[in-house]
Amino acid sequence: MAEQAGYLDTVEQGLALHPEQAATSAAQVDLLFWVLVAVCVALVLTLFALVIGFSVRYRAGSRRPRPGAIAESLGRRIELGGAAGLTVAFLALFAWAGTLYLYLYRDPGGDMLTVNVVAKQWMWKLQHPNGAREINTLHVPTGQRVRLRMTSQDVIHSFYIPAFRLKRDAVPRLYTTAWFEASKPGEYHLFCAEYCGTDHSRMRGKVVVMTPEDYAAWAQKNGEGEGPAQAGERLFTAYGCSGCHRGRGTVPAPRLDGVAGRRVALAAGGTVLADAAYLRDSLLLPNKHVVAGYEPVMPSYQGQIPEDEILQIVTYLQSLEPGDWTVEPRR
Amino acid sequence: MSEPGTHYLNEGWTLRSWLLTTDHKRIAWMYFATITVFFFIGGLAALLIRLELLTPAGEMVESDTYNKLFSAHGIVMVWFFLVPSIPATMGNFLLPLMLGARDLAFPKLNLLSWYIFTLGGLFTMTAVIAGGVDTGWTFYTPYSTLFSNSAVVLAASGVFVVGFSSILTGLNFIVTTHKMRAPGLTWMRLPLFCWANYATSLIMILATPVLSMALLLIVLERVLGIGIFDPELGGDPLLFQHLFWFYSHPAVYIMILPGMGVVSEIITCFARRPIFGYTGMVISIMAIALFGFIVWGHHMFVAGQSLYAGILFSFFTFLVAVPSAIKTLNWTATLYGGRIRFTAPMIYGLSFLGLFTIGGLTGVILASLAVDIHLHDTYFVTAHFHYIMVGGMVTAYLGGLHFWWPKITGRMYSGPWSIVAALALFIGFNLTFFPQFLLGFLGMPRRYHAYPEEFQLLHVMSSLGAGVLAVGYLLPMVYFGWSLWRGKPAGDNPWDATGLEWQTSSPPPKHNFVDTPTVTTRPYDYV
Amino acid sequence: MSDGATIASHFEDAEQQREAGLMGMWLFLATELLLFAGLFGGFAIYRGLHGDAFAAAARHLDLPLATANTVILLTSGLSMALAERMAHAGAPQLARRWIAVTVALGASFLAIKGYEWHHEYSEGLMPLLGLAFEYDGPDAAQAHLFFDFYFAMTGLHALHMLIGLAALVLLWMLGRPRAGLQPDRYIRQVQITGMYWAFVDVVWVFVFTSLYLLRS
Amino acid sequence: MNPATRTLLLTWAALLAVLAMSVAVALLALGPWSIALNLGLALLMGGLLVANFMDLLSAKPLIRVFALGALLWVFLLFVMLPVDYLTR
Repeated sequence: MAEQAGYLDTVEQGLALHPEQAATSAAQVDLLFWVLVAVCVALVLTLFALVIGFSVRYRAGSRRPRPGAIAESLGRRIELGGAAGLTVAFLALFAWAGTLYLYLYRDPGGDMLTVNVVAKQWMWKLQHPNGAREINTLHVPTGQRVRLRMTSQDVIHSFYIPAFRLKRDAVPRLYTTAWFEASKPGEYHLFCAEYCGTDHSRMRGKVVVMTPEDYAAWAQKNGEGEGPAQAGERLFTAYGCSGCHRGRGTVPAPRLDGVAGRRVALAAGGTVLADAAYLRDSLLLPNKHVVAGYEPVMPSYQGQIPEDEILQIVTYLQSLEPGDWTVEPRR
Repeated sequence: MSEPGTHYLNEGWTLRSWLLTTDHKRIAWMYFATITVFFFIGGLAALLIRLELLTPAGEMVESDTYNKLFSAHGIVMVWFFLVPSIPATMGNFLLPLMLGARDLAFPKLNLLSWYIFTLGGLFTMTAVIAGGVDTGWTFYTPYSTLFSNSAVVLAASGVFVVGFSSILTGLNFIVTTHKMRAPGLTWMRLPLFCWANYATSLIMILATPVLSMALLLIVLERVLGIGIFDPELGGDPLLFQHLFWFYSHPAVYIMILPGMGVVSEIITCFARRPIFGYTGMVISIMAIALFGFIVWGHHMFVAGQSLYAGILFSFFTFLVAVPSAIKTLNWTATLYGGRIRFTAPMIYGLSFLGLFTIGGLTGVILASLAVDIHLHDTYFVTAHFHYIMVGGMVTAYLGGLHFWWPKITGRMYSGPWSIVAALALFIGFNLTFFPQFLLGFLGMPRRYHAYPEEFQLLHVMSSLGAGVLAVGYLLPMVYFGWSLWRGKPAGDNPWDATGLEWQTSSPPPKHNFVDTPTVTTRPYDYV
Repeated sequence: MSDGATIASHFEDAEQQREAGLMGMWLFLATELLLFAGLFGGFAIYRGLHGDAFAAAARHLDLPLATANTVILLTSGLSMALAERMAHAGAPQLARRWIAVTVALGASFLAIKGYEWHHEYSEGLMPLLGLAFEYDGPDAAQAHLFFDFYFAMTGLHALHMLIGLAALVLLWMLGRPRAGLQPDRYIRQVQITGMYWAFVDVVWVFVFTSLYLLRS
Repeated sequence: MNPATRTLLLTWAALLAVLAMSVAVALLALGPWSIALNLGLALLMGGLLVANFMDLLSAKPLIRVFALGALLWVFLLFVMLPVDYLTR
């Protein structure tokens, strides 16, 4: 249980009627939310007013004169008008929500603080670029975009920070990313939102938002000297990848410096974007996308490398620029 | 053929005359009995859940027990109560009567459906006794296939089996509606209850098999060791979610459409007005049934599904809200210029109208992608679907029961007490579930056995409301029981309603009608 | 209903009853179609994700044997259709003979299928019940997935064949010359069973194409 | 020969011919073309079976509507399901 030291890190917070807004995205989501609520309340109130109004006015005992049936043509116009009005309103809301969704969920690229997240029953294991490792607690600075690169080593989990209005599932075999920019120092809840077994409700922790200076001091103190990229480089050698890909091994293998983020030509024809998922697949399912000009001879590392180490190797490969490797592998 | 005074209930008193009956009305009773048992089993689980959530630390039961409780609650309520509730009971009883037919097209198949249903129920109950199942009603992989140590195989098999019961019921209803209508009963003269059950049946036969396949693959994975959802082999965990929601989203409409049918009958009858926009109602029922199939991905906005698939599914979800809104508009407009009587069925009908609208509109909030990132898998979702399933469907179920009780049993129940029960349901329901919207917006995740302290107040409110809600459920049991024993004879048409079912005696004779009726007017010919 | 009347008491006439039965069967087959669609949908997705691995694994299957089996099954479809034709033409005994042919063809299909399964079992290509999966090509894990689909699809199809065969044997027994044979009822039964049998053929065509033919 | 019986025999012959073509296409290994052709030929075989061995061609219009409807639903699944995978 020593590994679960950070277990049940909890945040003291009084009852609130509105969740804290601690990231730049929170206000954007809330604005849309409250507009939606306003639209819904208006519609519900209209409906209730009509139902109650008709119920009183046309109750069985009332002597009020009854209007004749609404003419069918007028009725149809009311229906079609209602349908058209709602469709237009809904499509406007859809457009707003969809645009914001793409903005919030699509990786904006650029220079971000990338934190690797590996979920497992029942904890969050995180690693910062400078090597600092955390369990169930995430320290982040304000004013800087933070990217979470997530996967799971067992079942599906979901990384949820209500104060950031941020949630994304961590799925085995997939890499999902999420980003945020914290705006308000403090401590906030971190929840697992996707049911994941016995201790699902205890798979929670906290996010500590700090000023950039405090974060720098914290990172300085907790950095282990070896960041994920360096660890990845070490593992790249330790698992024998460098033998073929970097040295002059017996087998021809594609060179990998600068491959990340580019399109790779495939032996089967076509190209594929070398994103994190591609790099991961190349390790575990090496014959899925064989690079043009090479034979499908690489063995699979399925089941031999833990998820956090795979993430480190991927981080290492992504840190390389073309030409970083001076030794040519055999062609 | 039949003596005066004999009807389907007193045709025979032996157990055999019930268990081997092919009379749709008796089979409906058998379903009533079975699903009522399941309703109270599911309700007991809900009660324990609400008691447990009174305190934040999760002291009453172990977390495994809690997980099994909410799984049992979901599985039992969805597949053993909500899906069969209106179709298998009132649909079974009333569809042939409303169509002017002597029985469903395949009476033996109908009986078989009940046996299959009961068999599936036995499987699932065995799963509960054999230690329970802890996957939630959604059976998400790879948790259900590789990690859960509970009775997943038994529970999934139970749901698999029960699927065939709803498929056969659906098949029976469709053929009956096509082939067994009385002379003159054209499609555009069908009561909306029949249309709703027809659309529901279509969904049952087209969606259920896909769920069956997904569950079968889970069972095969656990029993035979095939690994279709195994991420280690390159399997995709999201594939199960796609197949599951391909059924389970349309299943929401399996659960709500029959309720809409019931409410259409009730509101027209007690407002003494023809339904406003009959054609529009029919079109929207069928549109919901069709569009319901292409929105399933809105359960997966944060699940790792592609963002563009999310956008497409969100688009269709907004569109499917329009026909539902039209129906609400039409029910309201039906009240205009009526002579409204506030009987118990009408109060249930109006409660449905309010609660369903809130449930539907919060669905629109959840369909809004960016907002769903925050609200997904929180109590907001729990509250939303309980407004539809309980506020909508269970309310409509009880409303229908109160409406047709005199026809089914030939006896009346207590007027004042039934009004008290209907009001208790409306108030208790809102007390229970409205706080959950707030909980969700504040960030309280679903399926949590222990939770941060600041959420306690709202959880306590919700649990107290559940107590009032329970009164709303238990009261009808009492006065319905009383009515069976001592109720006043109801007469053939106590509500002075239109519709063929009210033209035969109460309770109806074995073959429903002494002479096959002929239809010459549109439905809801009130005033 | 056992008093010899061919129309069940809740129907108005024989035509209504016949059409109801046919429509019920079509709806049942629609359900069956969607059942298989779930499985094929999953297969299609994985074929897209792991195309090369699946194609390579497909080449481990016995194509000549499966092709022969397809011919047998299509022929049984013909014999069953002929049985229907004979029943309609008022020759129940001829229909019975064609049903017997169909049963023989269906049984030989299952026998060949069983031989194939045994072959795969002895090759170590049966990743079920904890058996060792000894696959010599690349991407053994994805080949494992392919064989998972293979056994799920062919197994489920074989189960449908068994149900169909049982129904056919029952029909054959029901149709023996005797006093109580009700011709129009027998025609209905033959027709409905024939539809089911042809549907099982249709499913096999897609099982065969997906598993055996997509090999490049 | 009775025309109905002749239709059946012709259907059977056509099925075997399409099967032969399909196997040939698979053995020729035309890459993606093989897949498309094989699926097309499978649809053709399925169509022949449904049309003539299941008597859809001579069935009542309503039955044909049902068959088309079932196909439409399969289509919904097969169109909407890959959307996620193709754009992920």
